[in-house]
Amino acid sequence: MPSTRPNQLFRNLNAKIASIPMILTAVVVFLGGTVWTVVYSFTDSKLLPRMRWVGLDQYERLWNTSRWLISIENLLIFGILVLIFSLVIGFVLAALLDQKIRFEDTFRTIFLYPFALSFIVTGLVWQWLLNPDFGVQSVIRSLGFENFNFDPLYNADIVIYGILIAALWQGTGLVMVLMLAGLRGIDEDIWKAARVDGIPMWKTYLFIVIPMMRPIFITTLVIITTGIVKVYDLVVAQTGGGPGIASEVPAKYVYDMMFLSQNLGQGFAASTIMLLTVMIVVIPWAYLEFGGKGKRHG
Amino acid sequence: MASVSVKNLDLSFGDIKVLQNLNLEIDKGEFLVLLGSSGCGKSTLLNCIAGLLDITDGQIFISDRNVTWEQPKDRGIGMVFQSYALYPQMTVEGNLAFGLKNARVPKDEIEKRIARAAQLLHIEPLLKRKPAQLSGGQRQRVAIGRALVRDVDVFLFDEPLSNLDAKLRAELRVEIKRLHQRLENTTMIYVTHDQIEAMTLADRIAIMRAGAIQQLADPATIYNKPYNRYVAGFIGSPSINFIDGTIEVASDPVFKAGDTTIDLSRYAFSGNGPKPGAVTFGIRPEHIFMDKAATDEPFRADVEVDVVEPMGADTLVWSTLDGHELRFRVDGQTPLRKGDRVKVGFDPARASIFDAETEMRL
Amino acid sequence: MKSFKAFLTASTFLGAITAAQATDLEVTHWWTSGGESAAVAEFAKAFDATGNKWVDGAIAGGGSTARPIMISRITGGDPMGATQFNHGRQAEELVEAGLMRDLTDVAESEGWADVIAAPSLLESCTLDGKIYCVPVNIHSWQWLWLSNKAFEDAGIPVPTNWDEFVAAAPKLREAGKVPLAMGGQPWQRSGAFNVLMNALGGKDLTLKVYQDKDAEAAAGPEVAKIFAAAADAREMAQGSNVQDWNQATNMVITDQAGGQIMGDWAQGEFQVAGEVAGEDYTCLPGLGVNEIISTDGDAFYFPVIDDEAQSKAQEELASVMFDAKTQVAFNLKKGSLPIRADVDLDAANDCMKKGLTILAEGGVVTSVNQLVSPDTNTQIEGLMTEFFSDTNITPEDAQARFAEIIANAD
Amino acid sequence: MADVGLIDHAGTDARVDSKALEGPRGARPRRVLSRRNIILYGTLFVVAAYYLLPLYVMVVTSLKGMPEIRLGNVFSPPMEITFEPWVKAWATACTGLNCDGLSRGFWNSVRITIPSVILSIAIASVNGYALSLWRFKGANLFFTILIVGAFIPYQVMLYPIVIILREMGIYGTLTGLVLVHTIFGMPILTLLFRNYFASVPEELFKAARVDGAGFWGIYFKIMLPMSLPIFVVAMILQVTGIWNDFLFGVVYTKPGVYPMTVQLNNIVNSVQGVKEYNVNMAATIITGLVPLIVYFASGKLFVRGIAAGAVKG
Repeated sequence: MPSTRPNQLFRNLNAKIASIPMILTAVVVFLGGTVWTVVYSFTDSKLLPRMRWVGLDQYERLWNTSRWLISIENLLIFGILVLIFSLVIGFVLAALLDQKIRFEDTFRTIFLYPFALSFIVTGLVWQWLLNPDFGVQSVIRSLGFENFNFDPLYNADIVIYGILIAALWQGTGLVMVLMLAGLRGIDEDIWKAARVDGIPMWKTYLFIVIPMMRPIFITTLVIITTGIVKVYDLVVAQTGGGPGIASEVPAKYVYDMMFLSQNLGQGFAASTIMLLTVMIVVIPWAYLEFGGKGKRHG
Repeated sequence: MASVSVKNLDLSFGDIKVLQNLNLEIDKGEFLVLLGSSGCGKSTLLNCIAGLLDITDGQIFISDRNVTWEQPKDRGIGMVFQSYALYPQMTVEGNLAFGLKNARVPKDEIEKRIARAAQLLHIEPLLKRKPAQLSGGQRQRVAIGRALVRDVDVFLFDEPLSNLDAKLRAELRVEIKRLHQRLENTTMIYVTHDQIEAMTLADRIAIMRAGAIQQLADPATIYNKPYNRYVAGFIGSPSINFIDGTIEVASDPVFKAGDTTIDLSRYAFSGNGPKPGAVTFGIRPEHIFMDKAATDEPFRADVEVDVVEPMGADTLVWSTLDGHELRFRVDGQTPLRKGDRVKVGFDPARASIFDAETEMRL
Repeated sequence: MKSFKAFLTASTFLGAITAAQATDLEVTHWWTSGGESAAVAEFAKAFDATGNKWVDGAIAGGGSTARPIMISRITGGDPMGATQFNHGRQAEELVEAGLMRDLTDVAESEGWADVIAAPSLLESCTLDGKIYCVPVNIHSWQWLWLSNKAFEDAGIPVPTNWDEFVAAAPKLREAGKVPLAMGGQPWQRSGAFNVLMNALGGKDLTLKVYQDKDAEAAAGPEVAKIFAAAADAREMAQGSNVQDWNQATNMVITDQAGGQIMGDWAQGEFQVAGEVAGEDYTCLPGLGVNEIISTDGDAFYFPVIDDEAQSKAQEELASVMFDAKTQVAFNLKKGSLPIRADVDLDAANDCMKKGLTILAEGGVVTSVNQLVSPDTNTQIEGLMTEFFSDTNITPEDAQARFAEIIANAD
Repeated sequence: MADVGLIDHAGTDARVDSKALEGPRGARPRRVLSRRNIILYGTLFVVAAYYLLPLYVMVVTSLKGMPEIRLGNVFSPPMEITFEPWVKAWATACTGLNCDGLSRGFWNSVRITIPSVILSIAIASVNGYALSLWRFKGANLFFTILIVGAFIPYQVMLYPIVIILREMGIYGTLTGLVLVHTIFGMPILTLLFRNYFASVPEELFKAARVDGAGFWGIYFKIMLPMSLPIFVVAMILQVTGIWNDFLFGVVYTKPGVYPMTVQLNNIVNSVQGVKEYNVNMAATIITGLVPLIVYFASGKLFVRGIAAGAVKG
């Protein structure tokens, strides 16, 4: 007969022990690393981190740098477009595959395989396909359309769309699979009810099915958004930020500041701003989603 | 000797109090049913007894042992779940053996117990199958078997029949009753929202609402002398008729609602006897008689038929008595149509009267 | 290509016989183009001959890819044996933090200071009187490389200076050539601009702008002329859709482009392609206008390693790199000038000889890399990348922004 | 209307027949070339072409000789098929002084990927399991931090991690790299596993507890055997991510342990004279082969696993 109440710390002890790697990662690496970064963003660290305070100087410079502003703008445009297009295309493809079609496996594999390739590979392939001298443009011109112009990677106004094409090629497959999985989880009876009620298919999707798929949209959103914020390799491989600085993105700014300009402080300031932006969006959501209501154990 | 006793149990999740100061004593070999609508805390209470939920305050004893902080496995219980909760990747045999292996029971003993349980539950031919290959009824037998092989003093059932269709449910209900009769010394605690299951199976029923036990008594008492208005309304199908009115005490107490006056001299008031005031008068449909049968009843009235619901063996009639809805049950063969005027009558002694404010039985 | 293959067989062979008793020393660098690897192989060969073993840690992609690796490795406490770094101010902090090995003993015993061809390069290896790196070559940016065949195809003589080159551009266009090949990477753009400044504006203007950080001069009429020339160059470079410098060089080698403004390392590419200076291509130091060259260069640093055998091997490698024989072999392949003044460069070709002459005559200007911090440098690179890729930016606008950068430079 | 007729005249066969002949009867006709099918398959084929185009170009180019590539049409099939670029990419392409192509890094990549995948999945699955079934106070806080951490660009964490690894004394070792991959794979994987285990019926977990299984007993004996799909998903994500990683592999190890992607980068980014597109493409395909094979082999399970791990929130 247990005579004393077990210590709170030892309740659920195994679960706590098992979570030590997670706790360490969260606290030491993510939280610790973030705090460290933020602290050093107030210094004038160059090649090596050093504690020489300069207050908000780094931030002042950051917002006076046209490259950073362009990076932010690019990320916004790119991010919104990727979100919209990958969700729409991914969902439409999934809906098409969900029509009990033949060769579903084949189609699904075709749409998904680019995801197995790294961004570096994706960037290279599309850099090549979009090269005006021997890619799509030259091929179409050689077919007789002499005035055909399609050189997104060499035109500052549309370069971000060139990157978008490659990003969508690489990433929509995964979105499609997620959506397909979600569609497969919808109760057949919903479809029957909609048919009996005479609701057109697109309306059923839009007003009934999609709202039911909220959880999977959330998972998808997390995966897409983390990818967008971190976009770096693709830009480096495809355009190197060019032409000019037309396709620069924040992650590249951070990296270049840290290792090319050897201005750690500036890089840290930029990454602090990135983190801050992410947190403003993510933390309230994460709290609603994962915080509160512990209806299970402990 | 109490087999299971719960003392001053509190359970809260954050600010939400789910169970409050709950006390319950269950005798050895007793079949206790926890009955209530969903969200009343009955499953929660069962989970607390099982040790699947950590309680906030209070004590739990099983077989006179304080198990408040014990792990579920150490409490000497077996449990059966609504969704069967069979381990999908193990065979039936594996499912039955899993708990025993965890408890390091010798191999031949495991085999012996499985054989006995399988025989008892008629699942011998299924032992090598996986759960996915079984029907719902078979799965639940296996789930019961899993509790059975543990050779424990207390069985906990968490709505075990709710996922089955009506016919299977009735079959398995009897089977559980038989099982209880065979295992004389085994205490069973059974959670359900189905009052038929409760009435048929229970030695005693605990009716729960909002985390508190409303009434704990044998089925007959619950049915005949409901402790409060909630219990009266919950038990019985079709449910009891309620008529709001007042008690007036002249020489004999009477119940008045509009123009209707019911003489309550035959009604057994509890405590200090009748007191004037606002009350609710409850009379069960099956205690109301019609036409000839009504003539001998102390209270009689004329009513108009509204709706007729034939159910085969008998017919439920919805009518209006002086503006109050009144349901009553008649023989299935009685020819009745909407608009018919009929004479009804009942004995107020069989009624239940509740204080309008406290809702307690008077 | 031939010489390259020959070296391959040689180095494999050498590697095989010395592997047994060698001390392995890992050397990180970003020299991976044709001429560059051939040059590195000379170092490896000479080092392996001392009984040690060169473990090659080449990382392609230039300094931006390689530098984080180097810095991480060094600060992570698991450094490589030696690492390439540009001169100048890049490694300063690593040295200050005591992470780099002091090579003063080696340098003094071998008398580096006495034979150095460009003292400024050894100076940038020196901090508080101690030497921390081995300069291995002298690079100069101020070269215009021209394809003789391209001009022949266009039916005009090979130009002898920048102005003639600009004048010849329309003819080259008519002949289907891109007049000026230029890679898309930022450093190539700002490099070309600085060359224009050196050659057309002269040494004084360069120093006024970059050394004195004179914003007024940067906004003045002399620099305006440079920006006008840069606008010409921008016009001439239309149609060269390449990123890497050696791809641009390749356009000149294959006669698709008239010329390229690029440092002397481009020569390595011509050499690997089997082209002969004077016959197949022409080089104009200082763009043929103002014959001065800057002294950029590469250097190797040796991180402090707590291991005696390794430390000894480091010293040996340092001395091998400075060795006269290795210097000749290395620089011939690399297309750069040797760091030593006392070596005999009979084998040098036309262009290198021109460079050596200018060096001997003192037509030297300090390189921009040594004058401004990497940070400022990146800002200039950013501006030039924008300017060269966007014809909407007028020379005047660009100059105004340039002046602003100079005003804030450190 | 028709129904009424049928009931009224149930006995008179002739009338039923004549009535039924007028309208649709029997199975609904199915046309292969219905408008719906044309649109459906048409769209799918067009989109499939867009997805396959780059692969086609990669394969075709890798089989051409350089002279043919200079002719310019990237889409034309090779006039003369040559496997030389493949051989070169695998065995002889140079990076710096080492001229043994991708073969040099292949086994390193295997040595990095296998332990990283196993460890990261093992830890993340236990995390997800603890988070969904054994919640303890504060667990959600850590999980939230972890999820926010998924949004941090890797580059930002390079320095702090160098310091952490240095202090642990495993900088530059394979162990260190495995740890880094485990850390960065943790957020998304934990999310997937948490969602998956949350969708496991709670009663199953309770039954196992009554049966006397503890934290690890339930994990190994009950949860693991029923979680194959989600493990496949995790494996695919991790194999892809880790195999394709360049930055961590190069920053946290030494040349002896460099993964294949370092060689790929060196082959693709370093140019010996002319850019050898055919070798680049062959190298690209060879490097992508392992994740591609994993995909093709387990595509079906992937969808099933995603369905299990992502649908329930």
